[in-house]
Amino acid sequence: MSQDKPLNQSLFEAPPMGEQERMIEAILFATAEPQSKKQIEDRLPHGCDVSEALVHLRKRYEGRGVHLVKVGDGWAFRTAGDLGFLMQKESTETRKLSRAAIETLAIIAYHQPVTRSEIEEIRGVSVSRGTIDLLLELEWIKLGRRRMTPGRPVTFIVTQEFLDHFGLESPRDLPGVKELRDAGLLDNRPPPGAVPGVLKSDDDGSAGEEPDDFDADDDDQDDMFG
Amino acid sequence: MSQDKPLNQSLFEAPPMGEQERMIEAILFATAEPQSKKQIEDRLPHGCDVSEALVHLRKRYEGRGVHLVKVGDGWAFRTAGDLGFLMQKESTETRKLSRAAIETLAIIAYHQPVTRSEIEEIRGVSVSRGTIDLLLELEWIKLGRRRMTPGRPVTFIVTQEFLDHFGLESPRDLPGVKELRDAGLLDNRPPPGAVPGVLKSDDDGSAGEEPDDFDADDDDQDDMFG
Amino acid sequence: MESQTHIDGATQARLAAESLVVDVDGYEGPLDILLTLARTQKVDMRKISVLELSVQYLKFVEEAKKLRLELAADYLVMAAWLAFLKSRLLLPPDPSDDGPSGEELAAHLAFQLERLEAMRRSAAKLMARDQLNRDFFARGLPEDVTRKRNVVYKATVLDLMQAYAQIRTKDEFTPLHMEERKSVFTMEQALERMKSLIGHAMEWGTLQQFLPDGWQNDPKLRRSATASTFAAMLELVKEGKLDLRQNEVFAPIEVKKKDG
Repeated sequence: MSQDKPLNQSLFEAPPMGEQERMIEAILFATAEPQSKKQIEDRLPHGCDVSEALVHLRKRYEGRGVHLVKVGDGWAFRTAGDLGFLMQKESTETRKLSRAAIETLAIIAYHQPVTRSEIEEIRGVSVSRGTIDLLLELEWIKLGRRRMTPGRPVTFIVTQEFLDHFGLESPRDLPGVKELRDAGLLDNRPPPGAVPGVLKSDDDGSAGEEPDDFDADDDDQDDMFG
Repeated sequence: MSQDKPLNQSLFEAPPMGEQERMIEAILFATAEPQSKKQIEDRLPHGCDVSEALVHLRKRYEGRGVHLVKVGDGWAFRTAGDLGFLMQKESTETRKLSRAAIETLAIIAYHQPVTRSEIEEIRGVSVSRGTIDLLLELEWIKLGRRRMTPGRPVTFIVTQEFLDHFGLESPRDLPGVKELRDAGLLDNRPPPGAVPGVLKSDDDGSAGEEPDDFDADDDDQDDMFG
Repeated sequence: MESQTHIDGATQARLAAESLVVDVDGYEGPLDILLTLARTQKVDMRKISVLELSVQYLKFVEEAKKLRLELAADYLVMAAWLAFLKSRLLLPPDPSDDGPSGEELAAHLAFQLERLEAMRRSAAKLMARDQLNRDFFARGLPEDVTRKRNVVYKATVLDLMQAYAQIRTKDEFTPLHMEERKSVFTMEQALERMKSLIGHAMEWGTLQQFLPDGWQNDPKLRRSATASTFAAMLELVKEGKLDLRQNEVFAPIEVKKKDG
């Protein structure tokens, strides 16, 4: 990007830390989207210590009306949660999600990366195409890697937008995630032997155990997401 | 400040000044438009002293990366003036010259001064305005003297920038056709005895050998380059 | 009011099942129903009695049948499976069967219910969090970063020379190519010529004798005429009009009109 600074740039020393902090403050104030360290670094003069400056800056805004928050690998200023009532005019009506969509989202967040048939196994019903599409459209989920099992099913993971929306630094900060893990409820536990209907095998989205129409759906998906 | 408040409001105490500051900070951060004192007041709990809070808040941001500024009768956060450069993202893209451009440039370099219609004659296709403009913009070519023939067409010659870019001391440093052939850059088929019109001697671009119809074309050109 | 107090346990269970059945559209499949039934046991999900749950579910399916409600296939599949599970749990294990035991199957069902319950709770907790643009906000007036794009064009002397060489090559050799055609005696020409000469070839004669005038001395012209004349002769041999022979390698090629 802006790497092509003149060669003599190394002749200039990095600005003092206070100045670096100011610069990052200005950059993050000016952008609504979280910015990664790399993105910030690219815009600062050579030799800046973005990590350290961010630590200082975060501290500076502690207890203020605006906070510096970490979102995935990005950083952003966000208003303090307790002051939301002041911003009624700004608040946007979020689409009311169906119970299926909310559950599917939660399952993806807690179990990611997770295949569609794993979601179905957990919910006990098939997941409609529309539900997945809606979550993709909201940019709260995206495709992860394909699972290396027969059929190579796609997996879903949550996005930075999801983390930003729910004020999470990482998926590890999901409420109760540790308890769930300790209780073994996030484990992939294959059912013993043959179990009928919705009770499918956990660890693959292989075609074998699914009704045919699921496969058709999955094929469509492949087409869509290449 | 505490004029005409409703009677019952005195029952509720205004939040402490630090809290009022936080609230205004959040409001001005999140709103898309500068907010007047009145607008701010309307959003705050009763009894807040917006003017005083703004004074504190403005002071707090003094010397920071963003400032609290008055815009008309509204208040807003803005990037500190000295950090405006951070809001520009420079990117450099290296592109290859199009074949038309490199051929045109080569002809100008080898035949200068040369008119547009001579270039077209040599290339065998017309030269687009964009190609010439690009080369002019790159400051690799410039206008030479007008040809003293009917229509007085403009000629193009290469510039000092051209020589600098290509590491040449003078246009004469460009290897001639014979050298090109010796270097294997030209097909090694035996040269024919007679060379038709357009193939002029390498080291001069004299006008003497041009057919008459160049001039007719050049009339049009003068209109274009005026 | 009063009548309600007289309702016995069995009726209560029946009513509960009935309301479930009537409301079956509100449920998301058999697992959802099972979870609802499990909650009526009012115990920790880990201590749930799968056997009792199976009985409850089968009763629910019975009620649905009585009410002549059509249940989707997966509800019936679950009923069949639970009936099977119930029998496994009640009967002593069959030593010849190496499939999973009733306890294992029951444990897995309990796990599924617990997991679904946990996910529901987690989903609720997630949605209860402060949300962007509802409880907290991003910068309302982002300052656009102006993008300045510098385009650097790259070209080297070599590019320049190659481009020029290409133009010059094109110019130089187009006319030459046309000239070269003059020193070529084409096969069409040779065939035309041979056809007119065939009548005279009653005796064996060498190929050389058939070359056109003016093509014998210049080596370049002779090569071209020899090649095309030979090709023309082969063509005529194929048509059965000529005989061709060569006594040994590199010996002269001889030709004569085909007999008869």
